[in-house]
Amino acid sequence: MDINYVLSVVNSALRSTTPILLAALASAICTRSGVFNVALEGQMLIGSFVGIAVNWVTHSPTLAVLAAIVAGGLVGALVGILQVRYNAADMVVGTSVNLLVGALTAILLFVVFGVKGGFKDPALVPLPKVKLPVISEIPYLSTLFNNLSPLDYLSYVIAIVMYIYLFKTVKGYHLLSVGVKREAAESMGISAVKTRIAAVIASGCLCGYGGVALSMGQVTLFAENMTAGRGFIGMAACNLGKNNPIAIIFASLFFGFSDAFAATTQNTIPSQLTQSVPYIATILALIVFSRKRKKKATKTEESKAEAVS
Amino acid sequence: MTKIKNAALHMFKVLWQPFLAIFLGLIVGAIVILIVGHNPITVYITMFQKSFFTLHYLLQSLTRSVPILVCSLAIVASWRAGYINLGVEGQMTVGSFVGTLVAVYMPGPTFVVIIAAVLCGMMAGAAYSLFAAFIYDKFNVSIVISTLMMNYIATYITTYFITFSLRDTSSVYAIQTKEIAMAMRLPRILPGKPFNLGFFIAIALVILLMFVVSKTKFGYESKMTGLNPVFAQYGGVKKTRVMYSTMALSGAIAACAGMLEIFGIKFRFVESMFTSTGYAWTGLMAALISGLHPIGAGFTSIFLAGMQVGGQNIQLSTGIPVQVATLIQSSIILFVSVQLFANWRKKSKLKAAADSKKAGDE
Amino acid sequence: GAPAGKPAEGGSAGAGTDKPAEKKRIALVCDVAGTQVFVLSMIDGLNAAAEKFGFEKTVVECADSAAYEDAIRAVVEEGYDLVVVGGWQGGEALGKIAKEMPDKAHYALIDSEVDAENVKCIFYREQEGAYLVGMIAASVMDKDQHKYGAVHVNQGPGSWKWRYGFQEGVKKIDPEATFTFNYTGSFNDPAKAKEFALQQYAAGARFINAAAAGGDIGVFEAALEKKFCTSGQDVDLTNPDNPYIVTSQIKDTKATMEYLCDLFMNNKWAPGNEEWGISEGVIGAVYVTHESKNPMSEKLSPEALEAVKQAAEDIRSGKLNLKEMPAEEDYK
Amino acid sequence: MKHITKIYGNGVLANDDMNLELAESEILAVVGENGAGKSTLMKILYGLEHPTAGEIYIRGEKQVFKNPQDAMKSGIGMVQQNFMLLPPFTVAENIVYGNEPRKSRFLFDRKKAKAEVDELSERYGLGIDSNLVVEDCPVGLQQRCEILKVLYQNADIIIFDEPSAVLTPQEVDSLLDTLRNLAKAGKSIILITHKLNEVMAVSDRCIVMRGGKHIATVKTSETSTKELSAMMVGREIVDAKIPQATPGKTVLEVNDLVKTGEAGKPILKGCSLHVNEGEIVGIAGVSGNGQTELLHTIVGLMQADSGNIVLDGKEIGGLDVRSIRETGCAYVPEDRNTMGCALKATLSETMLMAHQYEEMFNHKGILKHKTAAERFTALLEQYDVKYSTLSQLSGELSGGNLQKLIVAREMSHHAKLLIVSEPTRGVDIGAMEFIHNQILKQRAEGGAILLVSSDLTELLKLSDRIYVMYDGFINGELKRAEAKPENVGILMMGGSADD
Ligand SMILES: Nc1ncnc2c1ncn2[C@@H]1O[C@H](COP(=O)(O)OP(=O)(O)OP(=O)(O)O)[C@@H](O)[C@H]1O
Ligand SMILES: Nc1ncnc2c1ncn2[C@@H]1O[C@H](COP(=O)(O)OP(=O)(O)OP(=O)(O)O)[C@@H](O)[C@H]1O
Ligand SMILES: [Mg+2]
Ligand SMILES: [Mg+2]
Repeated sequence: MDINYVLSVVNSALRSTTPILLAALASAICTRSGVFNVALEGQMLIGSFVGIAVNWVTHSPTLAVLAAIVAGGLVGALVGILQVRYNAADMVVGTSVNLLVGALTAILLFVVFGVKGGFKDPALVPLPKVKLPVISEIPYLSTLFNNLSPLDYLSYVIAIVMYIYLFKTVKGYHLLSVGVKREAAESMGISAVKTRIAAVIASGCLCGYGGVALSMGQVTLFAENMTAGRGFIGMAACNLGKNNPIAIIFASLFFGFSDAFAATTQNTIPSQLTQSVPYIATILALIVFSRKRKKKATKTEESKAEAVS
Repeated sequence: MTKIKNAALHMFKVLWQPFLAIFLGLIVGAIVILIVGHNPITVYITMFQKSFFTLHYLLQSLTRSVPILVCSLAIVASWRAGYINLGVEGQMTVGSFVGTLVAVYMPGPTFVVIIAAVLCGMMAGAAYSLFAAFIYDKFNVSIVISTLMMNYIATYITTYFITFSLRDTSSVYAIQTKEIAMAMRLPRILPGKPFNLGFFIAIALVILLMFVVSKTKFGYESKMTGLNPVFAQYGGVKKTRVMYSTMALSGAIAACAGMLEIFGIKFRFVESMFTSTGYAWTGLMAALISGLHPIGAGFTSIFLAGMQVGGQNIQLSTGIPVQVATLIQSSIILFVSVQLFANWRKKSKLKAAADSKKAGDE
Repeated sequence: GAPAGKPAEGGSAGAGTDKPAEKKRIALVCDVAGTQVFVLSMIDGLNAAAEKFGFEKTVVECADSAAYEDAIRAVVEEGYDLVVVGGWQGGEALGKIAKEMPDKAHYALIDSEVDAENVKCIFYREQEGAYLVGMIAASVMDKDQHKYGAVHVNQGPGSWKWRYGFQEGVKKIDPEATFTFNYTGSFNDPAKAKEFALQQYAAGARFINAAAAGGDIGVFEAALEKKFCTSGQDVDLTNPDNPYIVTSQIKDTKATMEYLCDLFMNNKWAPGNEEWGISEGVIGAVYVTHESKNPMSEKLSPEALEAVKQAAEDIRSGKLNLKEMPAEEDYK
Repeated sequence: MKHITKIYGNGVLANDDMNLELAESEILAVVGENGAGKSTLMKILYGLEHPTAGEIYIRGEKQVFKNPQDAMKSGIGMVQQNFMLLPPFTVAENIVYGNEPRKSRFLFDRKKAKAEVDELSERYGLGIDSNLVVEDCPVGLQQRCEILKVLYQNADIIIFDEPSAVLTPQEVDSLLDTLRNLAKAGKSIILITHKLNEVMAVSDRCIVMRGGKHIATVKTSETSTKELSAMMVGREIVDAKIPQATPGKTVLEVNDLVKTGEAGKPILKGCSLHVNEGEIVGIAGVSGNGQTELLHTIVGLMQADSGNIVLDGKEIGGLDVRSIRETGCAYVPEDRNTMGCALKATLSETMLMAHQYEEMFNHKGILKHKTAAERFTALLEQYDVKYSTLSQLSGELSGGNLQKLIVAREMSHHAKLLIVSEPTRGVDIGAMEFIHNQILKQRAEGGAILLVSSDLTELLKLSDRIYVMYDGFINGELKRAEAKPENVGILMMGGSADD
């Protein structure tokens, strides 16, 4: 394997990680506020679709990204209201919202664009690619950071901002408190219902962003169900990252890389086996890391606090 | 007379909310149908005719309900004890794969082979589920996540085998195993209709599980573990044993779901036969909507299966895109999930009070 | 029912409506139209035939793998005279039902073969079209480049036909060729397909064959960005906006569908399987066996095209035989 | 508060035309039976519930509290019966919760929070380490944390709802000191309690409630415990005379039990004790000194590292809970809500626990629901538990009734050894008397009883022999005659009996 190829696989993995990272962050903010959100897939898909639709109408990638985020947020609001306000079962809401959005986007594709399956048009404006000032001159690094859109870079910033929000700000503290003990929050006048719905809406926005990073960052088109399970992978990455945005970055990268590198062996190993590698790797990683945490927890009292804050 | 009236009133009280939910779901669907340029009334008439109100389609709905129903039982078995098993799809895949292989390749008298196939299949499903229980027990790996991941693994690995070493090469394209022998297939009830004994086996499983959860010590102990594991342990219930046994039971039932589909309808294991159909997920919704009650799950499964069949069949005379049917189904389910809560609002308030009590006294 | 694009036409044949007895009814049971372009093209064929012969038609798209059996039974139950199943996913179910109810309807299967006397199966030698595409691929390649790639959905017998034909075709012209294949594992993952194409490009591949169903558009996009050549499949996917799609394999399911309707409506129906390839005119490649309204890429020289056309002729005449394929495991 | 009436959604009349006045620097006690409406009245004052009728005036101004925030703004704070703390966060974080000091508008200034909390705890002499994580704090500290939280909100009126129910005697003492200090500092305090000695010790005035009604308001200096309890219950409570115990042969013998917890922290450092037939043996000790762990080791919920436990002549160390229970052991756990029941289980399910193996209820793995229902109905009747149906959820019972149910369940084992932990926590005087009588009855029938209670009065009243636990070992053994609050207190603090 030559080095350029390896770097380009890494580069691919970086790009493919973005939607997963966003879904994982979305999952984390919900889990932290005490909501189990399974509708990530649907929230992403609507973002993918609306991004492309708005892009097609306005020719403005910025507007498209914003619209995708709003659309994701709206689906998030639906999920949040049903699950939090009306206490509907999370798995039921999540599963049916995923189905609903899948069907809705397919129908809209047909109603709006008059096509079935996928929509691609030269009129669609792709997201600009970031040209890093110095790095794009250096041979290997340029391959590594080639062809990444601002959305890719921004997603890491979002993870860091989310970390700061959760653990350093007052609002974040309130969100955590709602997830820890709802009555305590309510006794201090912090509405658990509002906080949780807001968290689910935020997760919708994050997913909308992830979806548009897929449909306008990685490619510039929409295809039915193009999220292809990335929302669920995001849930796993969130779990692997223990709901901590910084750890989630690494968990998502871990998944992205094991997927990308397993695929490079597809010509020697049957593809059905290589495709299962990232899932097996995730389970193994969960085993390794939870074992570590168990040990650590017995060692010091501080680690407990660390696990939460 | 008043008795009848009261009974009717009671029925109304219990049922008006689900019906309202269905009605609202249909209204959402109607809007979409209008948008795509059809008449909602004709579409809905077709949908009902071609799901429950014609013998052929009724049987089709019942046939389709079998794997969904049995999956919902698998969910009930594990979720009642508090173990969030999302891996029914993987367990049914692995279990029925093994069962089919035994049925196809094992020599010997039919009867023996059938028993062996069913047992091996159930054991395989149980074992697959137990792995998740094991890594939860030993390494604290969330069952939700591990079982979810194992769905993908099950699909890929079984596909690997049926694409290569175990493929039935008599078909050019199809990725599938050989067929099981004629004598091993579940007998049909009416000639010319695929409706078969499997449905009655599924009903028997409902009754059996109902008996287990409500009448046996095992059912009692698993429910208590689900409600409060500390309480159960205090009463001498072995938590890990309950976990392993309910997860194994769940996996074994999931394997049955797959095998009923194979021995009753498909007669062989076909690539992605359980992923594309999503039986496990429909079953999950049925189980949750009905509050993890086996009989409720049974009825809800049949209802959801009918909706799928009706949705699929509205294309027959209306030419509506198939996704519209999916949209109608999912909006009905969303409304149902909310409406049922309204019924339980009082209860859940109590629950919240109880939770706060519990939290405070720690 | 109404096929894609023409919803207003549908919705008249309620089960209760009395129809004149002589009006024939034909049903197509297929995969969800959209990702699989050849399904759309089958539906087009049905519509065209219905226009021509004036029969009543319906299309039932199957949302999942279990729906095929239900759908076939439903259309038989509804009294359709001819049931056409498009795609191998429904083959198994069709064979079973045809054996069970031989007198209830006529049966046909497109794109697969099934072991039942009364099912007319039409299947294809896709490898022949893939061979032509392979030759074109090698022709448009710079002389110092020998790496070829392809993105498929699954690694199975279905894609093996394509991969085999493509490799043979390339090697006819470029014996030093090496190949990289990747599989997306999903019919709907253009993003992944694009990443695979980009990786293959980085590994040196300069022609990447797109055969990943809904993923194809992802490969095309990569081609446009990296300026390597690629090809489509099933229908003419060449595109004036993307000059890098130098050709497209043709699997003319529209013609197949029209042929079946024609047989049926003109009372020429006879069961019996048919395997179609280039000689039957339904398999081929754009510019070689099939015309295109889009201009041909400049990279493909007339001489090279002539050689490919000659190969097509050889296949037609039997001089070049691709009917027998080695198993994937045995292929070097 | 004037003419407060509260009718709950389910039709319960919880408060009926209640009046209440509170002066500056005053400690006002509110007493009454379980369900008398004390908590409801306070919840109304704190804005958690809305009165059906009636008004609230603060310093002459009429107030309407929509939520606790409104009440807080008017200077009212409440330490609720159930702590409203966030277990995984530090004391400082908890105290400033809701009014966090900020840096640059959004950021949570944890340093400043700590400084402010330290200053505040200094000022009121509540010595508390603000860096501790709440879930690692003993209950007493958690309560101080709650008090500081109220003080941090600048409350002038502080409501305490049964603050001593979960505290050890030492903690109670320090709580009462705190209350006095707060009053001295100008705060007005409302104290709800079931413990009349606390009323006598700190309050200036006392309000008695019964059935949602105001019964009497008395100056504390002009009344007695006896008078108060008579007013509360509506009849006189006579302290039952406890007959002499006649201990028989040894039922439980624990030898040199050692247990090391997580992180190598020793929990039990060689405990030995024994319990005889027909004898109540008490274990005194400040909670957190290993009592819970000792009991859990005996009943099999925990395994000791070394030492042996003999029950009825059989070694039970290392056996599982069920085998130990079947050898002859029943256990009333200290925490009824987390261990004693499942709040979402029905009453009959809750009652069945640990009986499901018995032949009476179980035939080859199949439960006999009918027998169970009959038996449980009789038992609940006998124990005077107020419930509507057996299929009602346990969480719907009031605390006192739930406690009686659990006691009934465990006593119906007629086990050779009955372990009882905190049997009357948060239970009113009437129910307390009942439970005590049941325990004594069990003793009279020859049962061996091991009693753990943080209520020293209860312990001294019931126990024939008392072991005092300190820091994981038995720091002394006292006979009924020798056991006095003073010497038990010394032993509890780690001193020796000779001091
Ligand atoms: N949320 C509620 N909904 C309905 N009824 C309630 C509710 N809370 C309390 N009650 C009823 O109001 C009455 C008064 O309850 P409250 O909690 O005020 O009693 P209490 O005096 O505090 O009792 P305790 O001494 O046990 O704490 C009880 O009889 C109870 O049945
Ligand atoms: N939300 C509610 N809805 C209906 N009834 C309630 C509700 N909350 C409490 N109750 C009823 O109020 C009664 C008393 O409850 P409460 O929690 O006040 O008990 P308690 O006597 O104060 O016990 P404790 O002193 O242990 O807290 C119970 O019988 C319960 O059924
Ligand atoms: Mg109270
Ligand atoms: Mg109370």
